[in-house]
Amino acid sequence: MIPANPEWLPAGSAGLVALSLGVAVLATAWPRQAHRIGLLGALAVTAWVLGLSATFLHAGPDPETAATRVALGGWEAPLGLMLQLDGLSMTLLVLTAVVALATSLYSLGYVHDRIERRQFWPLWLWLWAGLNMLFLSGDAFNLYITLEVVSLSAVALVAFTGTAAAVSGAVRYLLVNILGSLSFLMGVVLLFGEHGVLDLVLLEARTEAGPTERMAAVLMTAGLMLKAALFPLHVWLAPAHGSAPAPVSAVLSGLVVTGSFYLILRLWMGVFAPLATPAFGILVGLLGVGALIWGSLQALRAGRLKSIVAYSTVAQFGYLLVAFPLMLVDPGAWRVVVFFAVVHALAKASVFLAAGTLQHAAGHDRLAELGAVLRARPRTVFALGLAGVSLMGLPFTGGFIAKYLLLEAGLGTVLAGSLIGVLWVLAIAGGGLLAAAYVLRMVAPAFHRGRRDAGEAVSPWMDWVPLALATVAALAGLAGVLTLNTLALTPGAP
Amino acid sequence: MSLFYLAAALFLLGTILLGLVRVLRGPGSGDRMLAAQLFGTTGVTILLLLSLALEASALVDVALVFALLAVVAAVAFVRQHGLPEPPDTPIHRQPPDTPGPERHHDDR
Amino acid sequence: MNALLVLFDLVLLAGIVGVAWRCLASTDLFRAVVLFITFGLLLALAWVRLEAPDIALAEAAIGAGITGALLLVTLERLRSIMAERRSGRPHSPPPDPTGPHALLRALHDPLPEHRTFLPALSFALVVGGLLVTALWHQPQSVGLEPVVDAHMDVSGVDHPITAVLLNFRAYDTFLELAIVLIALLGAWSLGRHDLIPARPAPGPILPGTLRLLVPVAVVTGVYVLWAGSHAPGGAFQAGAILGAAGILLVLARPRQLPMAPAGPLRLGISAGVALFLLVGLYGLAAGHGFLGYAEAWAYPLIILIEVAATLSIALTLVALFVAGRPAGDDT
Amino acid sequence: MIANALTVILILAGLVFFAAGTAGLLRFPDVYSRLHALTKADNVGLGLVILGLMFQAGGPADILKLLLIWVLVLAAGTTAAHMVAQRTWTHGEFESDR
Repeated sequence: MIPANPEWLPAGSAGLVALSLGVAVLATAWPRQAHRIGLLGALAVTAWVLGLSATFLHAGPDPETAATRVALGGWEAPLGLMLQLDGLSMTLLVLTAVVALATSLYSLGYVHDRIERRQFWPLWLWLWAGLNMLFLSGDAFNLYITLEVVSLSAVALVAFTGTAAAVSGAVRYLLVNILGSLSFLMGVVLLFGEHGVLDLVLLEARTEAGPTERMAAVLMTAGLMLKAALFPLHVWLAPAHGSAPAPVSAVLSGLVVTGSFYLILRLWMGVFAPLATPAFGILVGLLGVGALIWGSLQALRAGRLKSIVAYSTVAQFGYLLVAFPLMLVDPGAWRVVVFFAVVHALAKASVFLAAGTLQHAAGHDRLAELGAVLRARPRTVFALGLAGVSLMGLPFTGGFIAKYLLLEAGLGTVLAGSLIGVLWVLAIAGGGLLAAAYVLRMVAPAFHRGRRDAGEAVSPWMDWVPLALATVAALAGLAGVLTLNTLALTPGAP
Repeated sequence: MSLFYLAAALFLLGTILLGLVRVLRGPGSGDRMLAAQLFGTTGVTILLLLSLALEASALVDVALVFALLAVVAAVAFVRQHGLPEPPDTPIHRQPPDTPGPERHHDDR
Repeated sequence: MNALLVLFDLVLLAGIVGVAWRCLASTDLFRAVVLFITFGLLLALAWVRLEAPDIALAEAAIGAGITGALLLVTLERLRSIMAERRSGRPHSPPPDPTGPHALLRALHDPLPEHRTFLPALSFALVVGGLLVTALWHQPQSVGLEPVVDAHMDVSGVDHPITAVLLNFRAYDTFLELAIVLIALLGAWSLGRHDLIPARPAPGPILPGTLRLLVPVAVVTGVYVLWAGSHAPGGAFQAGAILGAAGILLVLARPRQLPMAPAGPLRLGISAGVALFLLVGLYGLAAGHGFLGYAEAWAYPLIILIEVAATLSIALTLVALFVAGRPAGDDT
Repeated sequence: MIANALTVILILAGLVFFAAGTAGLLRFPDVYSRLHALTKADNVGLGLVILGLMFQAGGPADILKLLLIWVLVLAAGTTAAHMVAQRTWTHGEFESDR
């Protein structure tokens, strides 16, 4: 085995950006081969990311030096803009690669029409490239542009089927995204006006708790919350998912939304860290409790499979908000939060892919009429159930480890003498019960007696990929220590 | 001198704001389009005056681009694609349209 | 002078806010479109006053040449769709449930009519007030100007904006080009476009004007592109001017223009990003960093990228105006 | 000095036409007469201002650019007025746009 050399990391990060962009450009210019380019590109980018992460883990035992900063074009900040690779971005890059590879393989079966294929693959590859660039960006304005690349291609993919409902959902999503982006941009402008730099590291060194920072924090966080569908700004999520193609839903709920959340976390751990006060933490935590309850109730009421899954995203992101006050008490808890987001992304993507298979087989996704297909497709139902179990947080799944760690952090808060900590613990525990209720709602018809009807034939990709991804999600608990150790290699973070 | 240019530009800006009354009142789309056309010319003039007042010669290029593209909107106004051939009667104000059958339902 | 400038700015500001408000509040779509065109004009003046002539130039080209035409044509298509809906019988061409028509219908489906005025106004006032407070406390920051000025001699060009856009922060510019491209890919994914037959010109005036305007537009586009290396201008502005000229041709063509072949069109719209990426990869391989240039090669490479980007932007804008993807893409 | 005086006089004369054009746009009774009023502002108003500005121009290139702007606006104004009139004639004046 070739020993990993830390000096490869800068070229490796720039190379990842270049590779994913190159694949996207090639597919755009040569749409007839877009699916082949896409498949090869997906394999290449995934291999690159895994190689990069191996090098990264080998290279940096020291968290303070673990961040790799790459000056693009040879111009150092503040003049130029820098890529930044640290434990946090590495973790999310690996997550993106796994989910995106699964989505790509699934799409080989799902988007089979010759003409649709040409439209789908370029947009999807741009979206993936955008996500990679988002996680690698270390510059406030560049973050805005990568967010735009991600949102715009995501909007186009939501509208992709071109039906009135899809377009209507996409237009709503587009408006929400524009509003969110502009709000974020306004915050960037305020910070730039105050400090004259855009680089996140330089900004972090210069910020204090002044009026500009407060306003910028409000604007940027609100914009990102809108994009991340965080309660109460989640109303666009379900309509956007309602008629989006299954692989798009998987990426939207698994990765795009997580990307916005990543950015919130990154900003509050860095630039806005001086602004976080206990009262603010409690406010965010209360929003999280609201999200848990409201999202779960909607998921329990929804009549369509994909709506249930979409609302469960709203509910599950409630955990991430509840974790915010915990992080103020125990700063190290942020790693648990990221781990939870990773497990959620894996599980949610596989649930959506499985739902897509069922929808394709049945021709619709109305839960009440889905029984026959559910009974005839045990493999897909198993994938749905396995990923659902991870969402619920039953023992030995990734979800269990993540929730266990969260609960531990919550109890730590209570022991530290915070009364409201009891509420967080109750919310974390109760959220699992609600999740169990709506997951069971999805799979229960499979166990009723009745007619079996496999429905329309599906390609083997659509049959096996959800199961494989659900297995990864369930086994993600085994990678818990590895993830937490990787995350520890984030400089400046506790 | 630059004071004079600036005053002239301010005067022209005032005429644009006055002319907005025609855009708001209409009544026909032709009236509104004409007002927009006049605003375009006035804008070109303001830019030329500002280029002297602020001593920024690049503004002449901006004025040039405005002048060059002033006709595009008017051409679009007259020659839209879906425009039916002249109808027998002018279209008059229609009652608010009824919801179409293809309206989709949210499941909530 | 100063008092008069302040007065000018205040009048301009009042005009911008007033026009925006009337535009948003308008129940008549055509009136809203004309107000939006006016808004673009006032905005260009505001950019001038903010000493950003580059953006004023872009706003002039986009605002005067493209958005107005785009909105007017969209409005007309919308109107024919609504007429068809009212009369209950399909208008020509037969409705396609998945084409651009679906987009128009979705846009026209009214949002629920809550009484949103007061909440919206109070929200705007609160946010605006907070913003003003934040800006009030802001120091007179010089931003990155001194750093950029210190590096101008190694940037390869003489205009600081171009140096930032194509050298110091070329990555951002690359992604902006990509965003324009993604917008087109999104529009194409919605459906196919069948070219609507041209109608005969209604007299000698329009063709005569075209014969004057299109060559002048091409020359102006090239001039603005060239000016970008030392004065306000550059690829985005030039691309927008050429794109507007293309839109004018599409709008006013008296006879059938041949349909753009799908393959070359795809190559044309991606030429800008492709070339940019190749140059970037070369920089990575040659040790100047991804998207970096050797100092001696900076000027020719920047010009090369800008020419390709101009062509791609112009083509993309025209294709976006035409909306659906070319039919050749479907065979 | 004389150049400055000429510039001021010509620009002032141009402004009069702009004011007249706007007044016509607001006060005249129908599309056709409004169109008549505002093309005067387009052609003569801008023409006079540009004539005035030419006395301040730095060189022949600047003068040519100014002339080009005027020619372009003339063409645009003519075409636009012609086409709006034509459309109004064929489609009727009080066409609704809702």
